[in-house]
Amino acid sequence: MDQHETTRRDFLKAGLVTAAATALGSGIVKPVGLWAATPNIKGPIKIGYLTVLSGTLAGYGEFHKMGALMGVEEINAAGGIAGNKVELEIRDSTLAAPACIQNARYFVDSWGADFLAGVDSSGQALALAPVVGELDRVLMVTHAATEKLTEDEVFKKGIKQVFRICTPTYQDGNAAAFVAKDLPVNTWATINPKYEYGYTTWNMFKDTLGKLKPGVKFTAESWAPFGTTDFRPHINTIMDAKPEGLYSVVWAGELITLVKQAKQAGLFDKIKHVMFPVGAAMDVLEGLGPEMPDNIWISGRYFFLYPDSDRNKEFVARFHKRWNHYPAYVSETAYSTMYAFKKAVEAAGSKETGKVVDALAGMELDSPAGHRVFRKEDHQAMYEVPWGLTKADPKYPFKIMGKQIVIPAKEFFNRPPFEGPGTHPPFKDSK
Amino acid sequence: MNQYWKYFLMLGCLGALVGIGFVSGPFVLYLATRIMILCIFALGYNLLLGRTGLLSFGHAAFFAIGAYGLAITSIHISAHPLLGILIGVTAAALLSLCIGFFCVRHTEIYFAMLTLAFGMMVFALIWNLRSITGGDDGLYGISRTAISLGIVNIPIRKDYQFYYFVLLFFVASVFLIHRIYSSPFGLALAGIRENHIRAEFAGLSVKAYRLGVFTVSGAFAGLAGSLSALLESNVAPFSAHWSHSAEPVLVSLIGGLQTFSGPLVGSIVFVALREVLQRFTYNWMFWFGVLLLAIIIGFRGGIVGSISDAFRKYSRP
Amino acid sequence: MGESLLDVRMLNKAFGSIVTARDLNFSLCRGVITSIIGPNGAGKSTLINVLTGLLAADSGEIWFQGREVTREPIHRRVKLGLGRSFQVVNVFGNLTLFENLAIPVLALNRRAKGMIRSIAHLKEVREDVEMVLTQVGLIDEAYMVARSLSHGDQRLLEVAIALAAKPRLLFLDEPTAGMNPVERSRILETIRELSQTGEVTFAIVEHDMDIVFSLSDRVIALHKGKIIGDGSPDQIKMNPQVREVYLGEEVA
Amino acid sequence: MLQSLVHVCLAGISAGMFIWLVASGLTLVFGVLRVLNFAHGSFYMLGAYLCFAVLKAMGGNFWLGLLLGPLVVSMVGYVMERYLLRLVYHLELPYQLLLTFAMVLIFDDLVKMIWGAGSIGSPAVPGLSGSVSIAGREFPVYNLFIIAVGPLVALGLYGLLEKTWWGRIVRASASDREMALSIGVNVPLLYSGVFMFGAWLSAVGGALAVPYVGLLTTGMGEAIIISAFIVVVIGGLGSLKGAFLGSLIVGLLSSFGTRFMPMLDMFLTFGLMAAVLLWRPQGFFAEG
Repeated sequence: MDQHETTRRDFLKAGLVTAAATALGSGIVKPVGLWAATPNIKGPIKIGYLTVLSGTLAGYGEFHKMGALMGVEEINAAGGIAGNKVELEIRDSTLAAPACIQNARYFVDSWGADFLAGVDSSGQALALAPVVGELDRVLMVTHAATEKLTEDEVFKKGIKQVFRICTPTYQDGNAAAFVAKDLPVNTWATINPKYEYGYTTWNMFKDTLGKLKPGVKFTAESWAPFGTTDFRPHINTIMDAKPEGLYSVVWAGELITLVKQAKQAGLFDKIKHVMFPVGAAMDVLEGLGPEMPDNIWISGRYFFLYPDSDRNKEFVARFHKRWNHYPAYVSETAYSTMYAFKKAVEAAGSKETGKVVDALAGMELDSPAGHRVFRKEDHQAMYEVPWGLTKADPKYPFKIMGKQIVIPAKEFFNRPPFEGPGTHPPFKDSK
Repeated sequence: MNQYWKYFLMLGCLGALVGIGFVSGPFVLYLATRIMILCIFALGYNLLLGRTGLLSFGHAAFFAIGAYGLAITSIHISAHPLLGILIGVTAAALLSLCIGFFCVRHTEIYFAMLTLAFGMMVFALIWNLRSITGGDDGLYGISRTAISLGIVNIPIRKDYQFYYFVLLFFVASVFLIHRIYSSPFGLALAGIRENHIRAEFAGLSVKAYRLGVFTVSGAFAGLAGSLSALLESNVAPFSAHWSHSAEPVLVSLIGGLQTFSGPLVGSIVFVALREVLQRFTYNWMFWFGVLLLAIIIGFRGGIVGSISDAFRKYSRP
Repeated sequence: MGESLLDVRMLNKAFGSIVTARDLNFSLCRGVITSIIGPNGAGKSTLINVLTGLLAADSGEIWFQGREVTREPIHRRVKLGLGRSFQVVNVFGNLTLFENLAIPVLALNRRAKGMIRSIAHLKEVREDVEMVLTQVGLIDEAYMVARSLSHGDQRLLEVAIALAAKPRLLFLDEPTAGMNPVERSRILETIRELSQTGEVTFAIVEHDMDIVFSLSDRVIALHKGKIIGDGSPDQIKMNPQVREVYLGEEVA
Repeated sequence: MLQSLVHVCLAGISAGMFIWLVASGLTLVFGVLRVLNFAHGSFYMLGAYLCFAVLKAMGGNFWLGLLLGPLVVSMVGYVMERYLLRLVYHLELPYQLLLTFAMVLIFDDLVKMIWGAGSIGSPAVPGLSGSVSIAGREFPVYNLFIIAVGPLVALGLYGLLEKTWWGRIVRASASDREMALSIGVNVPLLYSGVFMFGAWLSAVGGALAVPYVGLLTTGMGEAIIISAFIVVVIGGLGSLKGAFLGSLIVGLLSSFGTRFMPMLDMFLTFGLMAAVLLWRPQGFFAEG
């Protein structure tokens, strides 16, 4: 059976039920409490979601969809946002900027969206930022990680409608360096994606690690173009350089391929310390299963076993029951986005963009991934995601994080104004 | 009689286009602007494909150069949109002249493959020259500043203002390309398509004409690229990818290769179809493919070609 | 003989082991209708292809009106006045007759190169086209699509396209092939008339010996890439070598 | 340094053989049908997915999947040739390309509808999963297997085309369609046969690529088809010998390029393609 159809139909069903419930409820139950005082929120709250649903990375879109749908269903079942039903529409925005912009404009100008969320590629996020500024709608980015979005577009150019709920490249570059500084490794090499994400994270890793551990050397770089299916030539480059540590932000399906091919080449026997900043993504862990070697450093934008809180455990249990999957990081960020909108609208007492922006800036959100704070200056959510060493666990058919290291967000997130001394880690006040 | 109808139809279309700017919501305006830009791209392209019979997979490169030309001008030199467009179009024309010089030695599949190779080399360059092009992030935040003409400043920032700005270029392009079709140059191109050996023996330098039309269509691709950079406020390397070159091919074939207005109708169908399909299904690619098959097999002369054939058949007996 | 138009010196052309021109030397003179004959595979069509530029010569020189054109591209030879028609119908099938002829007329007309002015507004072009159409008797079909003409009319159009390029020397490759007697006499009449004006000189490849001997002033017989006979029709009829390899076959 | 060179070569050869498996069918189809089939990459993807589906259904036997999956794909190829391509042979090049392009869209979404959008990890092939040490570095046995399979396919094709009656017919129609018709060859049947065989080859390529790449994704066909196009062009459109050597060159070029000229990557292969088209359009290896 086609997965889209089921989810879409389920979603429609859920929508109809909640619509009926609100229609009935409004006659019988009087709005109480906070919402009674907010008559200026009218009609359904419409959220337009932009993600990739075709091509090689369409699986990410599916994970976005699961999280977002579940969030909306829960919120609607509990009475919606400020008593209003939430409507969600998801559109295939591919990985290209024009499709993303067209969909955003459709959502706002034609469908009447109050909020926008999603966005997978950094290029899309950067292209979309000025557009949402013009459209004057809040955009919550749930996947694209480029630090330029929050540092340049939000902080420097003042596009205040843009927020980001997932960790940016700081997690991949800076936090990795904090983990790497305590490893007995003096020479590092990389196989990184041949695009901005790869260049940026590797530079961040080099800068921060260079400051944390002077004398460490970076001996080889091999850049893999988007869509690489044969990493053997890159693995050769790295093995010729004989580094002690390997760092790679290759992600999604390509990481599965890289790990399998590196294993066949005996790379993990020769290089003892390997870091995959996006290795804790569910598609990678599930795709590799037992083939993921032990004792690899992995991280992500969220890992379903962290934090060990009731909120998270319940979320994971419900998600697993609903979709028969463990939540991927984009599922969590999409899910929490719905709650972030709910909290902000209810706090603002309005769904007007200006007021919601004010409510969101500086807002704290208790989410499955833990306690998030949307930093006022750059609208970046501050929260922790662990780095951990892979190990097998009989409870799961894939590797999970064994030993974990959690670095506080304020220690490795770049700080405003993002230029000059004291804006890049390590910070003096944190030791 | 026929002529009057044509003028009437043209005036009606023009009136409708002007009217859209007054009455439409912003999304329709945006789509209409996009369709007009695609029209410029496809009309120019069809000079090459439909008129001269050459299939190029490299025109995305010229589109991208036009867009990057405008973006780089606007970031580093001057945000004057007309200057950006001028530089974008000139750059695209020069590049197509250079690439065309090599490509017009061949025809058919060899020409298609050669343009594919050169186009992808441009794509690789754009992807790798990060300091100039911004790599895969592209260049973003291109602003639509007012056009200053000495004393008056014409704003194009708002959607409807920009719509009229593009409409102006659209009408000019349609007019220009229509003139090219009925000009000696245009006739020579048709002759080359029909029979290039005969054309050579009629005294035409076939290579020179092919290079000429390649450059002209490259310039129009560049114009479309510049306008699209202004519309979307960004430019990304995928605009140079070969799959983007397939867009004007699709549009021309949908509308009809051998007709002047084919690309116009094709652009509308292409953009509208995708937009409408997306409202009903996540599997829009599947249905788009099916409809394409139906058009290729059912309407061999494209939509315009088939309709006018049918009309002719109907009216004759 | 009159002034020489085309001079061929030591021309060679071969495809692998098949020689189609070996050390050919000859001249074609103004006002002299020359026929080139020879059995199938004698190299007649190849010779025209080399002389007009469709094929490159292996060695040797081609001079036209005192200019070497051996390496000139086709279109430049055409502009110098070296035209041809083809053995099979070779017209612009989907264009009207008017357009078919406008293409060569425009190619010659410097002022008619533009991209902006409509053809309909170029008066001198229309006059030239109409003149040629009248010459070949196709003026009434001017706005028909070439494909829809009868075979014979398409052959006429073929010659007309070549004429419209204002050639000084025109090669006709089997101009009467596939024509009915009426069409045939019309095209022969046209050739004679034009030849008499002295503006166009004809060189004809033809299989029909009646036509060859009635039309030509001079006949060149080719065999295996070599000239085996050259002279007036009567001389050729008497030439023993020609009789042996060519006429002999036919008689037998 | 020796170790490095040996492994760069090995990586290049194995990459080349993966491309060859796809390019061989593309070349064959182009040589006979004169149609450049964009959907050839879709057959590669379908081969991979169907092999995987059989493997799942039949208890994990890869070889059974390799046998059955591509057979199903060749049936798909038959349907496509018989009921769609045949309608456009007489049309111009753009129509043919567009038809196969539309098929790419359809196949991509069909695969997504049937198997879901996410990438699927695939298991290694039992018996070929280990590595052997060559010049002091591990090299996968599976890739050695592929390096052997490539030339075997080439030999098989050579034998088929040069030594069998069927092959002579194919070659005759490739060089002269009219002639083939006039000597009474059943051209429609021949076209269907060649197209099915090409689809089968591509599907085998897809099925064989999966254990090495390690996963299946929708859209996996698009990446390979462009490499295959490059190879077919470098080899001289329609020449199998050229395509085989072209595959080796492209594989080695990308391997050496990655190792020694990393910033050039795509530029190198497309540059080579343009150079061949400009100076030797009949292909690198054509005689004369």
